[in-house]
Formats: sequence, structure tokens, C-alpha cells
Amino acid sequence: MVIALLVIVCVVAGLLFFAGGTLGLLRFPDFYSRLHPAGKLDTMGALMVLLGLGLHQLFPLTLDSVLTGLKLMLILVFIFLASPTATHAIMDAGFRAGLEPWKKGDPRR
Amino acid sequence: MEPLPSLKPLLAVLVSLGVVPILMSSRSANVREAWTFGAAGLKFLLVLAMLPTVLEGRELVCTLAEVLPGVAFRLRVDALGMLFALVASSLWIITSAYSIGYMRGLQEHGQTRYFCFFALALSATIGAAFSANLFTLYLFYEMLSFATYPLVTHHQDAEARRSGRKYLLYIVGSSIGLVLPAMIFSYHLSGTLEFTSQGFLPRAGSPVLLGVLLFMFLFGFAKAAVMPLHAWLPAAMVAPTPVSALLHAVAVVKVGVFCILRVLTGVFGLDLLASFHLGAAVACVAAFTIIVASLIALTQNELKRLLAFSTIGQLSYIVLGAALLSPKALVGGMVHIAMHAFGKITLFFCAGAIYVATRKKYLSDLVGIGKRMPVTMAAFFVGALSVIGLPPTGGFLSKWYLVLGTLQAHQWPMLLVILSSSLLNAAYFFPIVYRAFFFQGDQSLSDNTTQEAPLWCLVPLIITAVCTILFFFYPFPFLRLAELAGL
Amino acid sequence: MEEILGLVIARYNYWIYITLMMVGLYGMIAKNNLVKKIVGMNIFQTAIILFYVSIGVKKGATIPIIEHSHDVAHQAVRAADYINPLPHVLMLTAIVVSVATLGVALAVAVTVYQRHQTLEEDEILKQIREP
Amino acid sequence: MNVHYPALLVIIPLLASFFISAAGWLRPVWCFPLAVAAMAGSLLVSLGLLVDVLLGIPGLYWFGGWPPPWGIYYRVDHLNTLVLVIIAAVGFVNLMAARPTVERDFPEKAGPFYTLYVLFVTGLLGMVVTGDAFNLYVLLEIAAITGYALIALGKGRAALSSLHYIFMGTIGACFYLLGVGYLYIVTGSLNMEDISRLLQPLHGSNVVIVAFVIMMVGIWLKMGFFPLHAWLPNAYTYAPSPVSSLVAPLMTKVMVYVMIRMILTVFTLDYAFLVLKLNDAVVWLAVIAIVAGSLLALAEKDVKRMLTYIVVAEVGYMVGGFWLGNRAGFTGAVLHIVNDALMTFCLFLAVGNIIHVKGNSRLESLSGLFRTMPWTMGALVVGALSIIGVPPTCGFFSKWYLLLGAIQSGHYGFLAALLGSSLVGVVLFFRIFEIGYFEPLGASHGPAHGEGGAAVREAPLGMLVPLWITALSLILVGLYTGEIVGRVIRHAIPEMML
Amino acid sequence: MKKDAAEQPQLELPLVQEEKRSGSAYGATFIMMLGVWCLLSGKFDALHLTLGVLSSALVSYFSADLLFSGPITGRTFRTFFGFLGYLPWLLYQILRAALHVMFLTFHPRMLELIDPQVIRFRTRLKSDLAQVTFANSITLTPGTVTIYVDFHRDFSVHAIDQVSAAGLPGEMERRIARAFGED
Amino acid sequence: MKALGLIIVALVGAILVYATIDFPPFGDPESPASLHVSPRYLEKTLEETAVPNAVTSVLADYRSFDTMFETTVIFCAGVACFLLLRVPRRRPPAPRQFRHRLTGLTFRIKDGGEFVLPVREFEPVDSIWTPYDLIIETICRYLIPFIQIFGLYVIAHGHYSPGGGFQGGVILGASIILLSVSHNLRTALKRMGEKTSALFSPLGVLIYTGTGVLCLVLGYNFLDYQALAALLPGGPIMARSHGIFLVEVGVGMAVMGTMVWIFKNLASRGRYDEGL
Amino acid sequence: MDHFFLGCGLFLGFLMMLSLYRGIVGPTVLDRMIGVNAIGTKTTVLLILIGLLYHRLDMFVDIALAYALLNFIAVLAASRYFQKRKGLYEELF
Amino acid sequence: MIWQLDLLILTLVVLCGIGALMIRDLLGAAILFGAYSFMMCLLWAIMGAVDVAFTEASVGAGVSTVFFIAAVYHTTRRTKD
Repeated sequence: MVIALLVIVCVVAGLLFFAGGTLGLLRFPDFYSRLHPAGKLDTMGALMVLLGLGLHQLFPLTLDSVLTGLKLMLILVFIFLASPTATHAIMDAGFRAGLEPWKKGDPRR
Repeated sequence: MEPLPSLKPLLAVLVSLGVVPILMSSRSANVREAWTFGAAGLKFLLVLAMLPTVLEGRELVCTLAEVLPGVAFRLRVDALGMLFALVASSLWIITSAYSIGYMRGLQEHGQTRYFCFFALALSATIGAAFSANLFTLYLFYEMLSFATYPLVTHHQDAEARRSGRKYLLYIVGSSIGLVLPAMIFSYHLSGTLEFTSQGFLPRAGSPVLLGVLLFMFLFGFAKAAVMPLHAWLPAAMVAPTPVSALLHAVAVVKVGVFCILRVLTGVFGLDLLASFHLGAAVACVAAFTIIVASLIALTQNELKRLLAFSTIGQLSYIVLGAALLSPKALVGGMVHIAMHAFGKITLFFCAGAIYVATRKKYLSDLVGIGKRMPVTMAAFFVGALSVIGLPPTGGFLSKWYLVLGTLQAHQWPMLLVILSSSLLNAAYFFPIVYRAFFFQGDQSLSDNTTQEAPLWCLVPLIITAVCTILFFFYPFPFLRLAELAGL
Repeated sequence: MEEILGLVIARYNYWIYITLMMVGLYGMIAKNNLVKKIVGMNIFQTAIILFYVSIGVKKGATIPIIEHSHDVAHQAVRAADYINPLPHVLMLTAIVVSVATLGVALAVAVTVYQRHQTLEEDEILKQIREP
Repeated sequence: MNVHYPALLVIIPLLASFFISAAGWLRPVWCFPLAVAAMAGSLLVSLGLLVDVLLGIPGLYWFGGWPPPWGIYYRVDHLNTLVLVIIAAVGFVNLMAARPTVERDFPEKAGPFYTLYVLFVTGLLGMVVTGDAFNLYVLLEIAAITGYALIALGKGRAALSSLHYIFMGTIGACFYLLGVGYLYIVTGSLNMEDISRLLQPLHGSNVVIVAFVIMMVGIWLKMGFFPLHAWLPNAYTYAPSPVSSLVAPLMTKVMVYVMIRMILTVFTLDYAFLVLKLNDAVVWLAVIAIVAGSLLALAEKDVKRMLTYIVVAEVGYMVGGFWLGNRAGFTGAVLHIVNDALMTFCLFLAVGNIIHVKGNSRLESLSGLFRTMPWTMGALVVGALSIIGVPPTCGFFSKWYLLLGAIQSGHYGFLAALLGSSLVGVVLFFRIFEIGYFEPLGASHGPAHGEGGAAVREAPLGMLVPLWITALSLILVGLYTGEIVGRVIRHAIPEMML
Repeated sequence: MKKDAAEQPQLELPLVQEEKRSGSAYGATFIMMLGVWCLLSGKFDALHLTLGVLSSALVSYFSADLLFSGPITGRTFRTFFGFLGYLPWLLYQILRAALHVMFLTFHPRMLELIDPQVIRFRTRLKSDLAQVTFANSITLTPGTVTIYVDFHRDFSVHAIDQVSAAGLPGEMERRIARAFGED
Repeated sequence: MKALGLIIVALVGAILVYATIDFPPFGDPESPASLHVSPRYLEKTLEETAVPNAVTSVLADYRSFDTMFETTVIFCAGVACFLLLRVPRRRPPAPRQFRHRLTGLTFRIKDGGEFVLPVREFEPVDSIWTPYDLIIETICRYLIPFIQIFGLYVIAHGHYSPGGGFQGGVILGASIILLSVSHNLRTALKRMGEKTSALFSPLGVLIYTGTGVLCLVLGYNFLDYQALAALLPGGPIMARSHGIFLVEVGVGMAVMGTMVWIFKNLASRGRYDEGL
Repeated sequence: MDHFFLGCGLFLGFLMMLSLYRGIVGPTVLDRMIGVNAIGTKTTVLLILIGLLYHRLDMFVDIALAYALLNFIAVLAASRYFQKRKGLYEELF
Repeated sequence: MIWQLDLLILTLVVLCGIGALMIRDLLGAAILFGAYSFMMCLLWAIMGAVDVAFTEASVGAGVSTVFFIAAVYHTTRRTKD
């Protein structure tokens, strides 16, 4: 029961992060600033949700379930490696393409 | 009587086809012509070898392959085919000789091609003569159409191109557009295409259908130049004269009428035609053609065109002979194939000889030419006699039978047609001869020296002229064959 | 009315596949740009895959991988418990085919661009007509 | 005979294609011999199958040993054995003829070219012999993808045409696949005969109707049936000549075969002719196809393009012939698959030779060709006569059956269209012959022109020999029509067609 | 004109990054891969283990030099453990960053709060791995995203507001330097 | 065109909707598709092939012939892209360029010239050289071996979990593509040359077909893996399982080789100098 | 618990739809890239949720893993496009 | 099969498809096409076709989008529709 609660908390938190990321994606004024929520919050959301789900499926505790849990963690590792890299790549691309960053006071783009 | 299986018909067909590769590969003109002669002679001998058997009333058969159910690729030598083959193969020898003279005399180009297609055309002609069924006949008919195209357009100039187009349009158009469906329809009706003496079409067909079929055949074999599908024939006169001679007096047009004869006798059968009065309809068309063609011939100035229209008229005699549905007329029509062939080829040879010797082809230029080319013009006279139908030439004989036939069939109007047409023939031939011998022409012809065409040209036309006369006295093989066929 | 509604609801996957297919087909026919057409082609192909996979679906069944294979090797397997695997197999093939087609189509599109310097069909046709 | 023949038929070229591809990297010289070996192998196997069928031995093969409907099986019967032989033979002969062009135009890509070539033939063979509806799709795609690539290899507009072909081909293949799916959803089977058995009680279902329609449309797209033919002329025209002489004769014919196979084996004739009653409509479509193909061909100034429109018209022949729904029409359609493959093959080979020598095939560049390329033009004449339908070339006999079928079913529109298109064929080809025969004005007469004037500049012998083999086979097949119909096609005619 | 210059295509040129392959790198890669394999596979019968060994060998043959650019030394292990020690702090920072951005995202007057700017600085970290860790950490942490790291170890960073920009390079660099033994 | 498109689309759509009305309901377990052929696959897959993943057993055994051609399709696509795009190396190579890593200066060496400076200081670059991106390169270097082992795992475990030759092959191919995208094409080519990838794809299909032919040689039908019992331990049923595995390896190789091959051709327009 | 996961999945789907808005509307290509990248991450999580809903997580986790590994290749390739197309270089002869 | 998710994802799929076709920028279309294949992958997973989902995931994410981008890289991004 405790575990279920923990799972729910984790997952809900993760979803919240996801929601924030998506909202940020929609709300922020320009491409560069949109990358901030998209990059960070989605990673964080994935972390929380996967943690929660991993915890959930760990029971009943067997070799298979542990391995599956570890696989989930592996996914997490990869997300943590890939997500900032992708964010960086996109931002780099933007700079190379010559996109001007939004300055305070500019209209939304 | 039981037909006799034999390979001879096939050999007779293939012999000229077989020399084509040799002709194509030989570099020397002499070798090529020697081969041509060899093939022609061989072919004639092969045909002659079959003659006794046919005269006995037996038939030779050679089946190659059953291509469609009930339809075989089959050759059969019967009397009618024999008659035609005899004429065609004997004339090939003569025409070959004449061609050599003509082509060399005019230094024509593409002689190898010329001889090749000539051989091909002869193959097709003999094949058509020996066809045992409508399919085989059609095969050789089409083969002939395409083989003669390069001959007709031999000059490869704009006029030849035009005429070639016209030729193909009429011949191929009618054969594909009319004969092919008619043939398939006949097959549909009866399940076979094999010629029989009483025709293979079912007796119980509807008269309208049969009539339509008959006219599809009649006009479809446009080589017979039944009006209104005759226009290709004058146009095709652009060909070198030996071509016109052999093909347009013998092979092509005769194949056309031969096909019509075959269709009338072998597909429909005279009884069927009689029972639906279809013969009379055909006869009317033929009669119309005879009269109109003769009238047009009267107005022509170019010798070959005149001959062409004369041919159109004469061909319809043959059709008429069959359409009268009486035995005598049928014999007359069949014999006319041979007689007209010899007579008309003489005329064409003469026209060619005149052209080789003087480069003249218009009637108005030929005034007084008899002095310069007496032998040629004498032969011309003989030919003209034969075509008009006067003794002592073979033409008389066939016309005589035709007249008898009309009497036998009680077709008085047709008698009238034949007679009046003979008059018209005379009206356009005699002036030529008359003016050639008894008038003074322009300067080039008036220096009384005799200057004939080369010997290669001259000898053949003498032979044919002699033959024409000979057949009056000795028509036995042709007459016998025609009677056999008419039975 | 309710019948129709039931009919519609009971087959909603099929309606979507038809929609997708129409989208793809429209893209292939009406779009002017060659790469767009290729996109349309792929959508079209996936629509058919969707159709096939929809055939295989069974309510209340699980994925077609037999459970507990090691423990009870010869326990009777009930076919109704597992989703029909055959459409999946077919669609694996179809996906492969669509990737292959995509590769070839893109290669050809690149070749077209190399020759005509544009991907717009009308411009290419104009170039061809007026060289 | 060997029970593994049906499998070997496709496995030999398939295996060979991998080796060819590898040889392209390791020993390029081996590519061509390997390809020849592959084609010869499948030709021999197909002949073996033909003999088997003639002897009455059923050619059934269960792949993986699984019985149908669970496994895939191949089936050789009277209907497809001839098509198999034709495909293998055309593939083999064309390969011989392709070599000079390949070595001259893209020598460094010979390896992949032969690989795709062999795979294309493999795909077609498989399509013809398979008894599984989905397997047919996969093989169809093999043939299609190789075809796209080979066509795009041509110059100029080829790439765009190939891309159009890709789009149309994909739509066609997908429609076919969709049809298979529709059948699957109501029957649950993919095996053709099994489907047919299960379809019997379902003839009234909308699904089956739509499956039929969609499948037909897909197949028609692939074969270039008239309103759906738009991709065909460009694709075949701009392809390199060894490719067009392979694809043009085979692809459309095989699709016609697939149509016949689908209707006969899967939907049954009862369904197609009695339940749906589409036959009149389809025959009229075929009439339109024939007329339109012929007329469009008339408008063309390029021989190869003209031939492609003739292909369009010929497709109309076959479809119409089949949909006439009687024995003669069926025989004609099946016979025409064989004959037309040979005919178009001959013509495309001849045009390929002309292109090899002249660089293009526009009408004006043909002038004087009878003199400079007599052998090529001679074969062209034979092919043309066959298309026109002159006996004893094979084109006549299939046309004969088609016409007979039209008469028997009283479909005079089809009759007229056939005859008309033959006449148009005369006009088309004699236009070519005139140009080739009548040289440009001014140079035509005179003694200087005597014997053998202009130098003969023929295609290489390696291209002429295959061409003449094909040309002679046209006549040979024509003469053996009776045998072919009597011993093979007659047994393929379903009982219902009487 | 040298002969081989014309024949040798451009591709054959030596790469700068080319490293000497060392046995220990292979071994380490092999063990790592086998570990991952076991984790993924979950089947420990002979067949699958054999396959695992084969696959790991294959991968280590194919790409050992990607994973370890030099031979395995004690330093490699030290770095690894240092990195593990750095992780908790990083996670904490990430959480902070996430909350910060969340705050910004949900703030109704977000446009007034943010003030995007690009800042540049040069790091003292030397090894590639350390620089990459630093860059990715920057990306994951409050309001900053690495745009570009060039060869002179110059970082360009996009910061979403003043606060975020002020903290760079700061403590993070120090911690990473410590973790990677580059003090 | 637009109107025509709409008309056609509407027509086809109407036909399809018309058919859909008679479909069995979506997800109906009683539909013919679920009752006729497929139950046997599900019920017998363990008994007959010892493979719990029914999709794999159907794919690689019951309908393995299809799959063979599916792999061939991929192979075709590879050859096709090569045939269409590859530019033969007949032209003289482009001037080679070297970039000094520390200063960023680029040297171009003309034809026939020779590069004499110490190589480690310089890197070879191309006409469209892009600045060195440390982060992407490093991260991808660490990721690629994992992707590869994962790909191999997927190939090997197609029997028990989703996946199999095709998916594994694509993942393996994607790892090379990733190398090319993150570094440059030259690096990828150095690791897996054109010839290697071009030989991999026929080799893979050859393994597949060869397995079938082996069965044929052993006296069974083509692709009847039972025949392999003569060579492999475990009896006919395990032989099927092993046969499936062999085939999957072939598929994996072929797909990997072809994907890389296609990518190289597409990404460099067949020039193989520098691409995406 | 299943209902909860289902709810989570639906919520994620809803978020994907919002991200897709950026993908479809987003003024520049790079915005679209962000949107799609965001969808990718959510897809990975959603796949695992589906696995839980099917009670066969061990089967779905492979797919998710493949996704996590491969997802960013496309993003990398797209960003590579901009790096290459605007690539600057100095030359010295 | 989870019908609620199924419906949601189906909607998304259609949106993605239409979007990929509508965008006036080929690179954007390629990227959206990538999203389309994500959705498809999810859809297969929801319908229980794990193998198909796996294939779609690996192909869509790893290969086909990259092919598109490579092709666009060598041609042009410009499009009129």
C-alpha cells in the first residue's frame, strides 16, 4: 500500500513535470527559451515516472521483475545521456542557422 | 478420291523462299540471277510434276500443323489451284528473264532486294494457289501483300511513297478489316475453314448474314480490284514494269480473284449462292466493274494506266464467271485466269520494252513506234487480241465459255455486258496498234531503223505472245483443269 | 439512428484507417512537391498497415507471445487469449517493403533534383517542355 | 521429374543475385556469367515444369513443409506454366542482348544492374507461380522495386518517370494488399484456394465486392489499363533500352496473369461474371483502352514511346479478351499473354538496337535504316507484322481467338476495336518502315546508289542474335499455336466457360 | 604528379582521433557489454550465454575504441567513482532546475521574469569527458543550456534569466574538476 | 490536380466505407480472421517450433518464405540506391583539405601535392566542414556500443520477446548511422566501409536462403528446418527453433548492411566524401 | 492501479497533443524539432505504461529501450542539417 | 487493446499525417513524419502488435526520418505546398 502510494506520488509528480514541460513549450516566447522547459522538464518527468513505474513492477519480486526494473533504469540512463545532448544539438543548430534569440521586450514568436 | 499425302506442294512453295537467303548473301549479280532462274525452273518442274496426278482427278495434300482446332496449316493441290500455279510458276521464269533485261537496262538500284521480294511474292502466290483452307489462303494472301510492298515502292521516291501508301491502305485495310472478321465469323458458324466442293458454310444460315459475309469477302480481297476498291491498282503502276507485269497481271490481282473464286466455290458453294440469289448480286457488281473500268480505260493516256484499268475490267470477268453459277461460265472464268495472264503479261512486257528502249510511257508519244519496234508491237497486237477475246488467241476461248455460261444461266444482261465490254476493249486497244504502225510520230521515232529493246526483254515477250496463240489451239491442260475444278 | 451509431463505434479503427488512407492518397495525387508525395505515399502505406493490425485485434486478449513457456511447456494454449499474430507478420513485411520503397523513392527524388534542380513537379515539367 | 522444381525456379536466380552482387565488388568479370547461369537455370527449370505439366504431374510445393493454408505453397498448372517459360526465356534472351549496352553505358555498375535484373525476373516468376495471396504481394514489390531502380537508370526524364511509377505502383500494390486484407477479414485465410472455398457462402457481402473492385483497380494500375496508364509510357520510354525491353514485355503481362489468376482461383468466375455482372462494363473499358492506346500511339513522334502506347492497347486486348467470358476469349487472352510478351519484346529489342547505334529512337532519325541496319529492321518488321496480326506470326493467332471470342459473345464493339487497332498498327508501323525505307529525298536515285550504297552500321552481333532468335520465335510460336492451345491452355479453361 | 595521390580517394586519410587500441580497453568493453547483455537477456542458459559472449566480443571488437580511447588505468576507475560521487549533487541540481523552470512556466507573467541571454566563458576542465559532463550538466541545470563548446574550451551558454546566468561556471565546474581529478 | 485528387479520394473513400459496414466489429474474437488459420499458429507454436513468440515462429517458420523475400526487398532497395546514386570514382579526387586543430586554419592541398606537416595536429576536413562538436561526438561514442549490444540482443531474443532479425538489424544499422551523423561520414566509413556494408546485405540474405537450401540438400523441402536436426542437437523441434535463429541472424545482417548502405548513398549523394 | 495508469496514459496523450501543436504550428523548423523531441520522450514513457496495462512489461520494455536509444538520432540528424548548411570555414592557400 | 488510448492516439496520428502533408517546409515535414511514426508505434503497441511496434520504432526513429532528412539535405527545403 505504501508502495502504491509512493508509485502514485512519483508518477503524478512526473506527469506534473511533463505538463510543465509541455506548457512551457507552448508558452515561452522563442525557440531558445522553449528549449529550457522541453529539455529539462521532460527529462525530469521521465525520471519520476520511470522511477515510479519501476517501483510498481518490482513486486512480486522475482529475477525477471528485477531485471525489468533494471532495464527501466537503463532507459533512464539513456534518456539522461540523450536528452541534454539533443537539447544542445537543437540549440546549436539554431545558433548556426542564425536565429536571433528573443530579447526582453520583443514580441512573442 | 482419296487425297494423296505429298511433300511436293510444300517444296513448290518453299523453293523460292529458300533461295531468298542465298540471294541476299550473294554479291555477284550473275550468281544471283542464276539462282533465281534455278529456283524458278525448279518450281515450275515441281508444279509440272504434280500436274499428271491432278489431271487424273486426284489431289495432293500436305498438312504441316494444326494451328487452331479444325484449322490446319495445310496445302492441297486441286485442279483450280493447279491451274493457277501452273500459270504463275511458268510466268516466273519468263518474268525473271525479262526482269534481268529491264533492271539492267535501266540500271535500277536495289536489285538484290528486288529479286528477293520477287521470290518471296512468288512463294506466296504458289502458296495461295495450293491453300487447302481459308486460313492458309489468308496467310499467303497477307504474305503477298507485304512482300509486294517493297516491289511497288521500288523507286523509293515521293510518288512511290504515295502509291505504296494507297496500296497498303486498300489491300491490308480490306483484308484485316473485312476478310479477317468474315473468316472468323465463318469459323464461328461452321467450326472449320477447310474448302469443300460444296462449301462449308451451314445451309441454314440467314440470308442477310450470308450476304454480308459474301460481300465482306468480295470486297475484302481487294486485290481482285472489284470496284469501288480498285484505286490501288492504277496507283501501283509506279512499280518497275516487270513488277507490274507479273504482280499486277498475274500474281497479285490473280490471287485476289483466285481467292474470290475459292470463296465462292469452296466456302459458300454454288448451291448455297444459288439458293439465296447471291450470285446475281455478285454478278451485278462484277458487271458494273467491267463496264466502268473499260470506260475509264478509254480515257487514259499513260499506257500502263490503261493496262491497269483494262486489268480491272478483265478481272471482273473471272468474278462474273463464277457468279453466274453455271458450269460453263465457271470454266470460262477459270480458264480466263490463264488466258488473261498470258495476254496481259505480253502487253505489260511490251510496255516495259518500249520504256527501256525509248523511255516513253504515254500513248500520245507512241504514235509510229511500230516502225521502230516492230516485233514488240506485233506481240502487243497479239496480246491485245487476246484481251479483247478474238481468235486466234487464248482469250477467245475463255470468253467463249463465258458467253456460253451466260446462255446456260439465262443471264441475258450479262451476255450484253460481256459483248459490249469486248467492244470497248477493242476500242481502246486497236487505236494504239493502228497508230503505232500506220501513223508518223515525232522525230525520235521516225528514223526508220529498227531498234528493239535488249534481248533479255524481247525474248520473253515473244514467248508469251507465242504462248497466247498456242493456247488457242492447244488449251488442253487449262481447260481440263478448269473442267475438273468446275465439277 | 442508434444502430448506425453502434455501427460507427464498433468499427472506429476502420474509419480512421480510411481517413488516413484518404489523406495519404490525396497527398500523393494532389501535392506538387515530390518529397511531399513520398510522405503521402508513406502515410498511405501505414494506413494499410493500420487496417491489417486492426484485423488482428481481439478484445480481452494479450500480445501474441505465449506466456510461461519454460514452466509449463505443454500446457494447452487457448487461441482466444492471444491476439492474432498473422496480420502482424504480414505487416512486418509491409513495413519493410515501405521502408525499401521509401529508400528507393528518396534516391530517385535526389536524382531528379540533381537533374532538374527543383522538386516541384510543375517546374520540372515546364523545364522538360521548354528546354 | 524433380519435386523441388517449383522452388528451384525462384531459388536459383535468387541465390545467383546475391552472388552477382558480391561479385560486383570482388570479381566484376563474373557478374555477367553468373547472371547468364541464373537465367539459364530458371529457364531450364521452367521448361522442366512445362514438361511436368504436359505429362500431368502436378507441380505443388509446400515451403517449409507446412501444408496450406498454414504454409505458403507454390503451384504450377496449365495456366501459369507457359507464362513461366516466357518470363524465363525473355529474361534470358534479353540478358544476352543487354550486355553491349550495359558495358558501354554504365560499365562500373554492371554488378548492381545484373543483380536487380535477375531479381526482377525472380519476382515475376514467383508472382506467377505462387499460390498465396500475400506472397504474391511481396514478390510484386520485389519486381516493382527493382523495376523502379532499373527504370530510373535512364537518362533525362527517366528519374521523374520512375518516381511517378513508384507512386502509381505503390498505390496499385497497396490496393492489392488492401484487397487481400478484405478477403482475409472475411475468410481468415491467405491461401488462394482456401479463400475461394471460404468465399462461396459470402458472395453477397459488401466486403467481397469491394475487395474485388479494389484488387482489380490495383492490378489494373500496375498493368497500365487505360484510364490508369498514365505512368506507363514515360517510364518505359525513358528507361535504358535493356530495361525497357525487359520490363515492358513482362510486367504488364504478368499483371494480366495475376488478374486472371485472382478471378479464376480466388473469386471464381461465377462471382465475377454472374454475381457482379461487370463483364460488359469491363469489356467496354477494354475497348476504350484499345482505341485510346492506338490513337495515342498515332500521335507519337518517337518509336519507343509509340511502342509503349501499343503496350497500353495490348493490355486492353488481354483484359477485354478475358472478360468476354467465353472459351475463345479466355484462350485468346492467355495466348496473348505469351504472344504479346514475345512481340513487344522483339520490338523493344529492335528499338534498343536502334538506340544503341543511333542514340535515340525519334522517327526522323530512322531514315535510311533499312540500308544501314538491315538485320535490325528486318526483325522489327517481323515484330510489327506480329503486332498487326499477320499470319503466321503468333500475333495473328491470339487475335484470332480474341476476335472469335468477341463474335461468340456478340460483343461487336470489341471486335471493331480489335480490327481498328490492327489497322492503326498497320499505319503506325508502315510509317516507320516508310521512313526507314525511303531515304531523304534527293539521294534516292541514280547509279551511284547501286548495290550497297551507304555503309552498313549494325548493332553488335551480341544484340542481333537475340533479336533474331526472338523474331524467329514469333513465327515458331505462331506455327505451334495449335499445340500450345491444345495441350496447355485448353486444360486451363475452367469448366464454366462453355 | 604522384601516382598514389590520384588513386587514393580522400577517405583513406588518417583521422586525428585515431587512438591506439589497447587490450585492456577491449577487455573492459567486453565485460561491460556482457553485463549489459545479461541485464537485457535475463536468460542464463548455455545457448544465450554463448550468444552473449559472442555478441559482446563482436561489439568490443567493433567499437572498443569508441568507449575507451586509451588503455584502462587506475585513473579510469577513479574517474568513474568520482563521477558516481558527483551524481547525487547533480540530481539535486536537476530537481532544482526543474522546479525553477516549472515556476517560470506556470507563472502568469512569465515574459517579465525571463531575460534570455548568451554568456561565454572559458573552462579550466581539460579532458573531453569532463567538458562533456560539464556541458550536459549545464544543460540539465537551472535555466541554462549549452550552445557550443569549441576547441579552445570556450563555452557558450544560453541562460533564461539573470539568476541562472550568474551561477556559471561556479560550483559545478569545481565539483566536476574534483570528480575527474583535475584540480 | 487538387480537384481530381479530391474526387478520387472521395470515390475510394466511399467504396471503402461501403465495405466497412459489413466488417466484423473491431476486436471481435469471433471474427473469421481469428478463427480460421491463426489459432493453429498460437496453439502449436510451442509444440512445433519451441518458440513462444508466435509472431516470430510464423514469420520465420510457417511463412518463412515470405520473410525471405521481405529481406530480399530490403536488399533490392540497397542495390537500387547504390545503382541510382553512387558516383563512380573516375573523376580525380577533390583537393584535400587539412585544418589545424588549434588555430582553425585550413590548408588545401592541390592535386599531386603532399602533406608533410605532422598529422596529429591537423585533421582532414571537407569543403562543407562543420565545427567540431565535442558534446555530441562524445555522448554518441558512449552510446553506440550500447546500441549495438542492444541490437544483437534483439536479434538473439526474437524467440522470447518482441524483436528479431529485422528490428535488431535496423538498430545495428542505426548505430552506424548515428556514428556518421555525430562524427562524420568518413568515420563511419572507416569503421564500416562501403564494401563491407555492400557485402553484408547479400551475405545476410544468402545466410537465409542458404539455410533453406541446406534443408533442401538434406532431403526436406525448402526452408523445412526439421532437416537441420541432422546437424544440430536437440531433435526436430529444437532444430526448427535453431533454424529460425539462423534465419534471423541472416535477416539482421542483411538489414544492417543495407540500412547503412542506403544511408551512405543518400547522405552523400553517392560521392562518399562527406554527407549529413 | 490499471485505471490510474490508463489515466496517466491518457494524460500523456493529451500532453502529446499539446506538443504536437508546437510541432505543427511552431514558426520555425527548430520549434517543430523541439515539439517532436518532446513527443519522443513522452512516447517512451507511454510505451511502458502500455506494457503495464497489458501486464507484459518485460515485452514492452525492449521497445521503449530501443526508442530511448534511437529517438535522438532523428533530432541529431535534423540539427546536423543546420550545422552543415551554415557551415563556415576559413581557407588558406 | 486499450480503446481510450487507442482513440486518442488515432486522433494524433491523423493530425500528424495531415500536418506532415500541410507544412510548407520539407524539413519540417520530415520531422513531423518522424512524429507520425512515433504515433504509429504507439498505436501498434496499444493494439498489442508488439513486433510491429518494435519495427516501427526502430525504423521510424532510427532510419526513415534520417533518410528523409538526408534526402532533403541534398535537395531543397523549399516547397510550394
